Amino acid sequence: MSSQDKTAVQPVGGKTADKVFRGVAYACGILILVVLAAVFLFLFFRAWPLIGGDQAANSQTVSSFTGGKASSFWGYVLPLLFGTVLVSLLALLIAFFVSIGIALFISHYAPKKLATALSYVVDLLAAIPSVIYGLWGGLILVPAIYPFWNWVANHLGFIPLFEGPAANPSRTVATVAVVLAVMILPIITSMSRDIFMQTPRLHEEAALALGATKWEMIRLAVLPFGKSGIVSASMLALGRALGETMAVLMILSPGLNYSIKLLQASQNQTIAANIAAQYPEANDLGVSTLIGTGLILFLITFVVNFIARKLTEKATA
Amino acid sequence: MDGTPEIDFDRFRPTRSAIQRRNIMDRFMWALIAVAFVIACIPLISLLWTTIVNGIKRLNLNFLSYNMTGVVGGSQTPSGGYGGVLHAIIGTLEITAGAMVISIPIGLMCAVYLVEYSNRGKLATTISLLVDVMSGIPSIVAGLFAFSMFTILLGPGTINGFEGSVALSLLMLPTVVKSSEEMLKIVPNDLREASLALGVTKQRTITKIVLRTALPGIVSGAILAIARVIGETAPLLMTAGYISSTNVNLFSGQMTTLPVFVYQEYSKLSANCPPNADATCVTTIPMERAWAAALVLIVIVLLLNLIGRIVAKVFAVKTER
Amino acid sequence: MGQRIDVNHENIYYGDFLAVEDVNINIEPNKVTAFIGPSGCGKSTVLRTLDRMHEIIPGAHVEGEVLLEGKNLYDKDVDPVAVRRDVGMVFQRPNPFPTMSIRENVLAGVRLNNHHLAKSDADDLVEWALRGANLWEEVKDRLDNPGIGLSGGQQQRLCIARAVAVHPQVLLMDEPCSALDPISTLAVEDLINELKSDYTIVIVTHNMQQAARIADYTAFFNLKAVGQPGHLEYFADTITMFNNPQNEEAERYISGRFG
Amino acid sequence: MGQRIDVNHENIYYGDFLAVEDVNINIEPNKVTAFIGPSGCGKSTVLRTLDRMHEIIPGAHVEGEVLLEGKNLYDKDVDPVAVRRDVGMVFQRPNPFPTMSIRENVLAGVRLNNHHLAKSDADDLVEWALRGANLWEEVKDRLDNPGIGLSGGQQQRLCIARAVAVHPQVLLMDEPCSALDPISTLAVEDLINELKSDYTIVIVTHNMQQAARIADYTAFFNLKAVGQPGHLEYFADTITMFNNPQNEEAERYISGRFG
Amino acid sequence: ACGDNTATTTDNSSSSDSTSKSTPISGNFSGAGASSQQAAVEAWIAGFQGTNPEAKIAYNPSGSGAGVQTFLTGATAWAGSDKALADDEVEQSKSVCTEGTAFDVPVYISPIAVVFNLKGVSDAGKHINMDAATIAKIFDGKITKWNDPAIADQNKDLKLPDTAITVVHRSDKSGTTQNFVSYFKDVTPDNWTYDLSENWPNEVGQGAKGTSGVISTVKQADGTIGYADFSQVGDLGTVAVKVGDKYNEISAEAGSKVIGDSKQDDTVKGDNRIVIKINHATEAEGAYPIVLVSYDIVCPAYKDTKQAEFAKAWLTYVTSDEGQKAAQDAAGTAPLPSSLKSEITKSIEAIKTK
Ligand SMILES: Nc1ncnc2c1ncn2[C@@H]1O[C@H](COP(=O)(O)OP(=O)(O)OP(=O)(O)O)[C@@H](O)[C@H]1O
Ligand SMILES: Nc1ncnc2c1ncn2[C@@H]1O[C@H](COP(=O)(O)OP(=O)(O)OP(=O)(O)O)[C@@H](O)[C@H]1O
Ligand SMILES: [Mg+2]
Ligand SMILES: [Mg+2]
Ligand SMILES: O=P([O-])([O-])[O-]
Repeated sequence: MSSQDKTAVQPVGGKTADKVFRGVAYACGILILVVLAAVFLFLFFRAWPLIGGDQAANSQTVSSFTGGKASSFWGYVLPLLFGTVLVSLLALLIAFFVSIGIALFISHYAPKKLATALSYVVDLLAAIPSVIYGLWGGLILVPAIYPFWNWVANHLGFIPLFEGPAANPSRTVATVAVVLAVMILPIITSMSRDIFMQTPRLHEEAALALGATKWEMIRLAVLPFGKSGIVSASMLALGRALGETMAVLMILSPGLNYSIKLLQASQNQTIAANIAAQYPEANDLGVSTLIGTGLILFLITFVVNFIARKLTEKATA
Repeated sequence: MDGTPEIDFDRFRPTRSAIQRRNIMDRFMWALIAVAFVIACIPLISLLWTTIVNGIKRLNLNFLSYNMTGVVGGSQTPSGGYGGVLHAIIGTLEITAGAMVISIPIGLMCAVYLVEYSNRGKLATTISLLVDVMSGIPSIVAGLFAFSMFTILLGPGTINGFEGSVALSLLMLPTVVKSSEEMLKIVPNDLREASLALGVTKQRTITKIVLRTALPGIVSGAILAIARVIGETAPLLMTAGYISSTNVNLFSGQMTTLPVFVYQEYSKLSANCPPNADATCVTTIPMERAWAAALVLIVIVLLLNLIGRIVAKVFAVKTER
Repeated sequence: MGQRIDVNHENIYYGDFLAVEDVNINIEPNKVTAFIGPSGCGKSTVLRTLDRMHEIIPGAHVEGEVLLEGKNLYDKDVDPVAVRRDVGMVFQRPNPFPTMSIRENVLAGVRLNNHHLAKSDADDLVEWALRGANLWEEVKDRLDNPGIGLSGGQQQRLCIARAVAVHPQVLLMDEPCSALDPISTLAVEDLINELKSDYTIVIVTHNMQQAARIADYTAFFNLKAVGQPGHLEYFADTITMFNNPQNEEAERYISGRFG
Repeated sequence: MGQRIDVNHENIYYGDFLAVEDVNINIEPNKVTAFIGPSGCGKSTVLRTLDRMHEIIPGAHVEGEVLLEGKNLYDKDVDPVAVRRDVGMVFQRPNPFPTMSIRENVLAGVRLNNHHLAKSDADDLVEWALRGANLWEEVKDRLDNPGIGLSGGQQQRLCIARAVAVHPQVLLMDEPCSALDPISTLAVEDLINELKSDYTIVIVTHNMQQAARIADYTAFFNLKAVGQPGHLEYFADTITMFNNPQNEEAERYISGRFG
Repeated sequence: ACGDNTATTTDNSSSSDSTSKSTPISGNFSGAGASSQQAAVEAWIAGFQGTNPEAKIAYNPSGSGAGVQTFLTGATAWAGSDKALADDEVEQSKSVCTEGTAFDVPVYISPIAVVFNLKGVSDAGKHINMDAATIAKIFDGKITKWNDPAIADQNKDLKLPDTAITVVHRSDKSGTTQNFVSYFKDVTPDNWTYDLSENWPNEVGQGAKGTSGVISTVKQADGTIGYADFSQVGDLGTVAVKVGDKYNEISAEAGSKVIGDSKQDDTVKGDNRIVIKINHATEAEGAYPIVLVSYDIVCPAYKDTKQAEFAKAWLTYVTSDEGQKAAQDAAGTAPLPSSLKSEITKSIEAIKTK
């Protein structure tokens, strides 16, 4: 085995391969930065006519989009932004408590077999395409939920949010928020479930040994432990809701107001759905305008996810 | 123990009402949680049920083996069907495969960088922060990005399947990085050291030991990432377009994917029949096709999830005894 | 004052697996009883049946009787939550609630029943419990700092203070010193010695010197083979156990010839 | 044949933290040298500088010389990868590659270095290494089963076989028996005794009986206080070390009065 | 390619003689644009491929704006559009057409129905009569009840309920919207003061995405009214619109009549363009005045003569009686009036194939 002994000292090409591999890995890491920058830059360049182009033409484009309601880019994008945030926050509000409930049910109440099955279902639901939520929401939920909204408008109408009359069919912010809530529910549920399951046994047992009931144990040990995870899951879900397109497009009757009348139609619109709605008929400048709104959406989700990440970081530190 | 306060513990003894209150609270929360669960089930069951019931009607072999060429109004095609999704299935598979080919190697190598090379320096923290942030990019923004990039680089009017792949890969990339990173992290350091101590270079240690050990996890993570993007509609409408015939060339010509197909059929809503048409002409056929395609899509997503999980479970490498 | 515990014909299961078989033991009030034995023989398992903590493990259940001052803990009408209030427990690894201050940790159990504790009552209680756990002097100036900021030994004494604050009759301790350094161990051992005037104490320990130092009675658990149920092999006062055991297995174990 | 190692004025750092200070030691060829000492004194750290495994920890670095047969391992032109091929290492917890069969595990060092081995050569090498690790008889019928399926002691011997298969001059072992049961420990100790005719062996152990049983020389490491650097307190042949140490700290340690 | 539904020969045996082209067209051709044309284009592609089996044609119903945009980049052979080219677009087309400027040819005429869903009326299969002012007021939110005197007076024989009117309009940019409101602007400008636009100008009622969205929204509640391409009406009620002093119900032929009574817009710039100025105020017997005219936009010369040959053959087929019949069967469109035929033929002849 003399040849073997010789090569054993000098493995073939090992060093170069090492360097190349390291370089490639490094490049791929850097590429992430490049890609994000590229997203920003390409959107920015394509939206450039908004800033550097003929402003008169711009304002004409915007008024053609809005039927004359707005004539400047900001006058256009701010109500959209308001609508986007309103719908997403509502969806989060609805989904939050339900998700935590389900997550606790899976992690602490359900028998093990059922819990595994449920976890699986929840993960699956996270992958259902939004166009299907759109179909379902627009065709099934809208007529089905009207009596409920009507009841709410009649009995809780004194609250500005629920001011009647409830639109029929209810292609309203309230209904869209429900659909978005259903869509983000699996995200919050599966993340908080994972965290709840990781609650140290020690802390749970510490609570129980003090004579805590199950709920008190959850309050003492599980929820404080899971707090940061719940928050970051919610932020991620919020990010998803902010960017949801098809479901909103297929359900919501849009408007361009700073309105919180959730049960009335034609009040708000979201940026993403607006892009999808206007894009097909937009001319060159129109596309620039829409990409400009997309850039705003990008920045908003960027900030939300950034905050989410910072919160998790702080909590784990 | 001087200075110890005297405590009358009977005052802190739980009173009957306090115990009762706590028990009620306990039951109440249990009920609340159960109710939350039931409430959440209603829409989800309704969604699945609607899709299955409506979708099963037109879901047959013919639907899966034809495209939409030569389909006119509600009339039957020569093969006795009403058009199908073959082209959309092919488009979906190719575009998703394209996205995979772009994002999996990059994402995996990025994860390798983060876990194996970065030493958790400033660059690495920035990268993993941005990966997290990137996972929140709205899909429509990804679509606009791919669209802008192709118009700027290749001239306006460029629409092809690959453009869709680029948009989807932007959405997949962070998921792939995150899941691969997790998988690489759980490869015990013991194994790296064992390999390095044998005088193996770092590159071979990573490719032959670390990646090999993490492979099932990486594969299942990638499959789940695919399941996430396979249902995207909005970005593909603007990047990959729509065509009724089968296009197998990813790099030229438009391509239809299943979600876009669902949306287009929904947009048609109903079809017309010639005045003296017989009963084989179905005016509601577009919606029926939409539901059937939605069902196909759900089944594909389901299968991918299942495969992902099975891969993770069956091929899992037992690193602990 | 401590209460006595009598265990009669207890079989303990994890699902279908019989982990410990036919335990009969009488635990004297206001004494320290130590459980010793090789790993896996069921010491922790038996201990956890004494405050019904065993049953929180899915599928786990118990046959037989555990009488606390004559009242069977496993009677149908007994609320396990109430049992755990009367029987405190301290764990192997210190486990203060990480989000709570030292003060809140001590009060955690009391607050469950007394939502609105007067500030002065709370202060008194905290001082009493921390003094009882020999921790008062060390932490009195930083009661509002987080409990996990303390050293391991301090954390363990904080956990004892937390258990003591609800004024239980019995204190169960599962290897309370095994995660501690020698100095902290000493502090906790001293504390146990003081506490026994007020509580009945049962302690699991791997460290025979420790058992010899602090226990009045010692129970030796054993198991025939891995996978077989554990059982109580020999129970005696500590002096007999360590100097003149009337049981061959116990003697072999104590002299260090196995385990 | 084994090679000798001479360590001169070695300071070992983790980042800015000086973990071990000024180590000077001469390790004889074809002898077993044991490192003992209290936890955290730097035994593992020193061991890992002998095959440049220390530096794979981010920020870790070494000052001073480690001479392998007179050649400084830390010279600029020395490739650490090559060093590790000459100096094999066995770890505390057995770590066979989980994706590989027993056979592939043994061959890993050769194969991963990109050598194409003829089947017959490979078979010879596997048998030779496994016989060397006293494992051949136990596994020869199931060479294609996964390595992870073996018992702990068998796994550890498999790891030794794997290390031996690349023909190193020196074998470093970091508490190779601490995760093993007594019978497996015995098997590994026997093996070490046999191996020393071919290799220079350095072994870290917590178990003084073990050091006394197998080592020719023993190095006692110590540290003044937690957070202070560790250092080599006393180095002697094993008989002196355990019967008549000329160092007070070492004597206290060996007689079990601290640590 | 695989999965194609190859047409049986029976469909086109009658048509083969009418096609003047001797050599069949082959190759890949694509168009994009108006979604309203989609159903018709599907029928046309099927029909065209009957005689030209080697031609692969794709149409992306991405929307008129996107279709024209794509056409102006040269990526498609033709665009479908719900509105004629704008002047600057004609100018821009110089860069894609190798000679001259692009021009539009009307290919698709479809009445726009005013649909409603009202218990006791629409489900009984009855129409409601309205004049332009009434419709405009409803869609502007001035009339909010179904039993408003303005409606009731025109429908003495109907018992109208006290239901609130829910207006349903398009939420996306749409040629249908523009054509619909231009009817108001022409006939009853006092009741419709908004600028002409493809976007719905007010916030009355509810918006819905696409014709499908409008129809399904109208179906979902009682008291709704909306507008949609005639082909999608289904079993919803439709409004009979007052023309002259009669109320005319919607039908393909009625829609065709208004075009027959319309003039070409001769103010448009560029050669060969046929842009119809719909005479909404028509008093023609039996005409239904709310129609959508959709155009195909092509170049007079292409870089690739194959494209030119295709464009010529395609338009010839589409505007032929046979093509129009196919569209009528598949999409319920109104046939092109014969008065336009010669003009159209002249424009098509302008496409250079050599
Ligand atoms: N959660 C559990 N599920 C199933 N079996 C368990 C569980 N916990 C313990 N066992 C089994 O019960 C038996 C007794 O375990 P136990 O932990 O009580 O032993 P121990 O004497 O406390 O050991 P140690 O000294 O290691 O703590 C063992 O066979 C163990 O495997
Ligand atoms: N990866 C590391 N990073 C920073 N410091 C480390 C690292 N590993 C060890 N140390 C420090 O170096 C010192 C020596 O540690 P080392 O592990 O060598 O001790 P040891 O004698 O092997 O202890 P043990 O007997 O517990 O294995 C300790 O103070 C330890 O905290
Ligand atoms: Mg135990
Ligand atoms: Mg060590
Ligand atoms: O064809 P539309 O422009 O009405 O969508």
